[in-house]
Amino acid sequence: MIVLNCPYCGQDRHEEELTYGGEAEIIRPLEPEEASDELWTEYLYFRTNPKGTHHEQWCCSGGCGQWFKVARDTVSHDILEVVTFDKRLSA
Amino acid sequence: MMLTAVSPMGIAIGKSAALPAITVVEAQERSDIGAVLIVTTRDGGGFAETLSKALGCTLPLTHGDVLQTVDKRAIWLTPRSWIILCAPDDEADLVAAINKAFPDREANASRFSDALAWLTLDGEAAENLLRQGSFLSFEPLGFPIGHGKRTPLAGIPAIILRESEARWTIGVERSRAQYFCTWLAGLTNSFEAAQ
Amino acid sequence: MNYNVFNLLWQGLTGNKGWQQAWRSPEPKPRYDAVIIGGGGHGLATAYYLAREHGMTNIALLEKGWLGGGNTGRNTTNVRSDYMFPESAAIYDLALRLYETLGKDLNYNIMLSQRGWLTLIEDQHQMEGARHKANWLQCNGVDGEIIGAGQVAEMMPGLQMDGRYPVRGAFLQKRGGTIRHDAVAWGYARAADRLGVDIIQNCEVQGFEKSGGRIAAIQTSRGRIETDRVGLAVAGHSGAMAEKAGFRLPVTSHCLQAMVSEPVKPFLDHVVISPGTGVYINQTQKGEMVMGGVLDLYHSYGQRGNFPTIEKVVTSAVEMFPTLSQTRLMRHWAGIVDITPDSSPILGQTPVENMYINCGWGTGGFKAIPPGGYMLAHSIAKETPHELAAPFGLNRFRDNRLVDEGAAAGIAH
Amino acid sequence: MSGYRLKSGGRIDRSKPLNFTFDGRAMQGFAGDTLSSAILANGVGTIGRSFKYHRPRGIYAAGIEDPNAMLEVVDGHGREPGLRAGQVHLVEGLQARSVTGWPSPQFDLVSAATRLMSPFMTAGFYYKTLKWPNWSWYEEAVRKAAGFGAPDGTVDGRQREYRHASCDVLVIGAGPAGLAAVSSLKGSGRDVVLVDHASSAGGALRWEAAQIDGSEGMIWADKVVADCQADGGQVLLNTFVTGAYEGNYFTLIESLVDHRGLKAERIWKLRAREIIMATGAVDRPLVYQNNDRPGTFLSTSVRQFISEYGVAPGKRLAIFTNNDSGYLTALQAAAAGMATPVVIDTRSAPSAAHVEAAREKGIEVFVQSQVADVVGGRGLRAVRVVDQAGKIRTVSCDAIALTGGATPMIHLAAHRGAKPIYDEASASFVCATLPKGWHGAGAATGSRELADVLAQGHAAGQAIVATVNSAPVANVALGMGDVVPMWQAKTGSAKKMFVDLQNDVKASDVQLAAQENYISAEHLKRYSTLGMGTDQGRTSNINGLAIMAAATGREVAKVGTTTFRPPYTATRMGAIAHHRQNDGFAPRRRMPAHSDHASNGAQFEDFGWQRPDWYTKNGSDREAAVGIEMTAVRTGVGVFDASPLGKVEVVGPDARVFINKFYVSNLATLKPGRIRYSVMCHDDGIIFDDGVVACVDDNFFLAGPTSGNAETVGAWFERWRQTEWPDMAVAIAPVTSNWAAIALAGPKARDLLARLSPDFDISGEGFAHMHFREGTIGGVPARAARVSFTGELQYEIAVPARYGQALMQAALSEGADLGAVPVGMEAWLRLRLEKGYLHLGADTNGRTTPLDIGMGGVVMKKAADFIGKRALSLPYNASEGREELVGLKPVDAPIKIGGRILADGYAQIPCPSIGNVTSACDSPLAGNIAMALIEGGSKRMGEKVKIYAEGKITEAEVCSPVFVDPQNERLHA
Repeated sequence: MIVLNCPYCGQDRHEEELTYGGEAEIIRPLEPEEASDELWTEYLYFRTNPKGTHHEQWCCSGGCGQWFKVARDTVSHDILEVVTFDKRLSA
Repeated sequence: MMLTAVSPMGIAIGKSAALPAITVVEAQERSDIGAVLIVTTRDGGGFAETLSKALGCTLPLTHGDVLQTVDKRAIWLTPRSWIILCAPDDEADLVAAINKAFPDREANASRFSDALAWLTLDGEAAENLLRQGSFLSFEPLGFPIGHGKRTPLAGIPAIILRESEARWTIGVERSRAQYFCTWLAGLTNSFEAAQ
Repeated sequence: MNYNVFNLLWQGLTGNKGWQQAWRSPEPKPRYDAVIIGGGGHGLATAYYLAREHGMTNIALLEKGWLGGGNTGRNTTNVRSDYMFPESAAIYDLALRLYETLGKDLNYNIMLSQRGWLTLIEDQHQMEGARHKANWLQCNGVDGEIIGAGQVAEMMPGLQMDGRYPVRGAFLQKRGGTIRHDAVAWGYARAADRLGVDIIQNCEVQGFEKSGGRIAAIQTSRGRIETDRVGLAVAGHSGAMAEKAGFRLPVTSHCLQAMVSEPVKPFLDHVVISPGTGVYINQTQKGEMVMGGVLDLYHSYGQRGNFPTIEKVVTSAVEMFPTLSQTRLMRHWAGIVDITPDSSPILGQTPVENMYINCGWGTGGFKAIPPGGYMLAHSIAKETPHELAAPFGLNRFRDNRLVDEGAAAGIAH
Repeated sequence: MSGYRLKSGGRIDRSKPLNFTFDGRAMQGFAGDTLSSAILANGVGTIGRSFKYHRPRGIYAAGIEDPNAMLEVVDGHGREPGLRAGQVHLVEGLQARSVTGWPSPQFDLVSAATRLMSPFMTAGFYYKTLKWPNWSWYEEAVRKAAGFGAPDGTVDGRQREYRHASCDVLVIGAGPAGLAAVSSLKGSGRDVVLVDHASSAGGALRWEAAQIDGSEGMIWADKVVADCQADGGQVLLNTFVTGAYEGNYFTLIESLVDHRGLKAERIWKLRAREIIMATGAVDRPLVYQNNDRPGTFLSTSVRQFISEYGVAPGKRLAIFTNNDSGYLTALQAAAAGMATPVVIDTRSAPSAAHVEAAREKGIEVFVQSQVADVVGGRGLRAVRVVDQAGKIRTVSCDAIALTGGATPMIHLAAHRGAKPIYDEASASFVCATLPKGWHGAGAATGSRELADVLAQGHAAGQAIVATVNSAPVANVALGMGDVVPMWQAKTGSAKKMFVDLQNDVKASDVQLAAQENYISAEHLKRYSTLGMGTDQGRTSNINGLAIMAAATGREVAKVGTTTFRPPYTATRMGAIAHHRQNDGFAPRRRMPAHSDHASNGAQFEDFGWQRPDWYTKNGSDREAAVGIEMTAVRTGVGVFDASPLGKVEVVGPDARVFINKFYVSNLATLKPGRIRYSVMCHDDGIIFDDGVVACVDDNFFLAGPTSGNAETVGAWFERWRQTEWPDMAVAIAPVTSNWAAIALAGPKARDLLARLSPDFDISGEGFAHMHFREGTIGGVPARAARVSFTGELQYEIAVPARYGQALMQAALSEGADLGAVPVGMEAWLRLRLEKGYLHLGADTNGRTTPLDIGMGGVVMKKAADFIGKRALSLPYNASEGREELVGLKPVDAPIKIGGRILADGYAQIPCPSIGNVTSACDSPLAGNIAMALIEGGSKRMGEKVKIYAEGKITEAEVCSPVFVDPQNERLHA
């Protein structure tokens, strides 16, 4: 059971109150029309998949509705760091 | 012609009425509660002062806080939104006041009285009933009197307010209000049997 | 020694002393013509078909742990071929056809039980979808039909017909069913071993030595192995292995859970899935109810389940068969599956010239073991993908030419 | 065999006799008995037959570790098809039945046959045979043998409870280790939850002759518990911790028992900051010939039967041991007044003190000896003892107690991924490293002496918070001493030595697995079925692993263990399901006017919400009723409940720029009071929603996603705002549930609307097609949109949900003379098909782009980027021959939904196909009509295609999908 302390509402939120949003630092090319097919499909389909620390997005969907970033170990599921969306993860 | 209003559980607006199927606590539908949803275009309390002035009540800035005046309660929902509980008849005036204060709609007020159905549960058993449908800690330390929290309850979106040690007011999404009452009634049967 | 009733009797009478090793445990040689990485069903099938179909016998299969220890030994053992896109249908129906004779081919009873796969139909929209599916399958030459609610009730007396998702009928594929999962891995292993393949367990791949865009040698926990060609069949860890080889895959790893109840007397003869609840159930020969649901949604290499999913699956099972309320959940577990953007596999060539891949089967890997191995063996032997694998190349993501069966069906697959 | 009730002793209440039956025989027990102890006290030997060989089996242990005692139980609250007898509290009137053996466990017909078969039924024998002609020939027979009991078709009526909870410290196990930890936490202010599966705290203290802190063990235990409760701690008895999960989350199952039996079960989901794992250990049996006979028990269980329940498992006991605890059993048996037992000790030098104490009581002790075999079939009559020199003596006894050391219960830590390591000292697997926040104590860590156990428990508490409480002191030595492993008796046939009693796995099966190279722990388990029974190998796994180690010349540590999986003990599925059946599984959503629809004869369908599919009219069937509803819309006016339609307010200075990023159409030019229809894509260019957007004012847009996506689209907007465009000044308010909406459609819609007293101009010019108005209707606030899904003059009116019912009633009564009827979903969808309007999810699939539905021109015209735009020019999306949406007219026979369009030149299946019929119906105006997605469809106008559906091939002509009023005259009426 994933439990995250939401950095916006300060509550411990349980897996069933949360929505997972995949990898955290996805860059949508700023000029889509300029982006090559390769760059665009990279953005659409290719994600990091580390066995270990993963930077990811979660939403406090059952609570305050805010998206934030989490560093989580994909093997132990230990939560290493939680930050608001405007910050970068360091873990 | 004039259209008449009824509550989600079928009572007249402006009243509260007992829900007899829920037995181990005193349960009432509260159609005397109206609501306005306020959403701002940017984070933080930047608009709080203007909003507060327009509303005539101060807005809380952290989760759990509920600020109360004689006729209103302001509940923090997200860093950019609040629910104001008021008398059903005051809904329109509040919406108008906010939208007047923000002509460019940097903050927006929406009618919200009908989005949620409101119930009050009163009695010692209420805490145990709530614990069956939610992850929140309902001990007085985890959920102080006067606080309000948003969480799924029995699988549906809800706002829970603690009025006193054993009295809770709960707003659940309207289209599933009947289900919620049935769920509570089912639990109370079980609860009695298990004691 | 051949597995047959005469040998079984003879061995029984003579103390069972004569049974040979199902497969050897050889020391790795310094060089092989081809090396297959991954000792699950797909890897073992690859080894078998390489040796049998292509005559390559100086080959090794490397397995980090024990044979069949990944998803092969952790799934709910269902097989079916009710896929709609002709590209997918071709593969999954080949799978079923190969499975139908596999026990005899391998001389190993894989206990294929074609007890029928039913997808319940619970509303008008699903009924229309199921009609389309049945028509499409029949166009593809694959069996599948719609049956009415009455027949469903007759086939599964314990099924709740009028629950949260009232049953209006079902899509039935009679050839679908279950297989003893371990037997598939062991049967392939034994047969490949008899053809001369070196199956090397407890051998972890640590890295690749490359020269000129090709793999020259593999560094393993049991030494360095030179090879001309490499086949990759490491579901769950495909991304990590590709990274070691220097390329990226559009694959993420997720946890898929399954669970069994305590054994009860037989009361469910078929495999059944309810789209409304998302849960599938069958009853094993021992009487256990095997249940599975959807993926845990976040990335995971944990191989451990999580309770919210258990609750959902168990609740759904009771919703489908209320009598299971009395039955006890005995064990739940999880595997790691590769998920691709279109939930279809990635097959064939990789950016590394002499490395071929078989991954991304998502939740459907077990049922695709025979053709998965067959096609990877073809890629390795002929150094070009099998024609059935062509639509599933890695390059389809660059073209956006996805093969998303779920999108066509509206459900997970 | 001859278990009997001792004259005195035990923690049962002899003043409260209880009647029960076992296999129909009337028996008596006492309050405080378990079903196991009560059956044993009544002298029952055989309680069932083994799974594979149908060998007779008896009660084997006192708790859930018993692999044999699976019984069907009926108590005053219900029936359970298979329960562990040691877990069942005896109540008056309880009925227990054996679930194995035919016709009865005492007299089993199959066993004779299987005895002959057993040489052939080795590990994995199925894999080697039954392939010809194929497996299905044999399958039914194999299946018939399966299972313990049957669910009987009655829904379990027991009450179910559920709790979410959290605490500072969760102490798992109320034995001496757990209690020592609790006592050290006393006064620390920590919020403690203490859990034990038994009905009273104390663990082994309930039956061991322990003295702690100067008092009897149980007196000490009661005091610790009372102190804990006084401190505000919670003590959960009859409760198993069944699983340990991420975030230190635990699942617990608590049995609530009354005088009629198990009345309720309560599932807990408990989160703890710190965990003390004091889960204890169970005895490990010894493996020798015929070690499965009724009358064979685990040694600790014998002490438990004697001291806790006052039951002697037999008249004379033999104890087979490789450690000191066997002597404790012998001494307790002697003290209880049973015939003087014998001890058979495998060790060459057992502790002198124990041997002396035993001999003082006249107990004969065989050292360096083993059991070679037993005498007796369904009842034990004697054991054959072989000494070091090979000399065999027959010792008469009718029960034998086994201890081969202890198996620590490390399951919960292992659930979390803690690795079991072989510990030489205790000859068992323990977890050297525990998860974060966990502290191990007692036998669960391999401790074998009471003094150590208490010290460890105390230390675990101290690790959480340093207190001044002193450690409890054991006043008598109590323990196992040295465990000298004996994994398999040296004398006897491995073919009769049972390792796993439930699955009939013998030492010879393990050896055969080794011979065939199934040598990893997991292969052994799967090939031989070792440890796969309902007891999950609690008593069998380690012996099997050690025999495998010996057979392959490896150390036990090298073989390792299989993975421990939750739940710790089987949990009733009904308890997990709780109250989440039917509506509880996924609540049905009701529209404000639900009861009116019901009284109007609505046949509801679940479209995410409960919506009328059609309305019965004087017994008419669906087709006829739908036809009537369609005709009403085309000729008079239809009233359709549109309440679930999504309503998302998008407001703020950047609202226009923001919303323009989501829709394919250009919303940059949408004027206040105007509405535009469009579709929305994901960034891969695939359509995921459609609907209309109204511009209320320059800073206020109202999006109307489909009802199925109402919540999703609101969340989708919010996500992009937060994560991609955080600086945009836009606010998103999802208000779907706040509003009820009805649509009035038909040539008389305007007349009807007029009667509902709108306070704004509704004339054709004053309120034209695709316009939006705010005002009042029927005296209440209303939002009105003139849009059309039917091709008719149509208005959608939204009012606050509380007025929804009244609005529906008013529309139908005011419109009665205009021909107003309620219209259901089916008619509504057919009306739009007549106009060729898209039904998202039916006419689109997961590959459909805006280009495929004819919106290429719209895309081309829009200069600004929108989500999904870039993907439309990726090679495949921009390629020729994609499936495109077109209309179809029948040539020879009606078109059926789901029909496949055959590729050109094919007239029979199997063959390639190029598309499918996505919608089809009979239209009162246009006859049989359809829409289809067909490869290259837009270039096929006028072509004939063949359609395969349900066994038939028919022909149809590709045409424009607009079948009714192509000039849109009705729309603009």
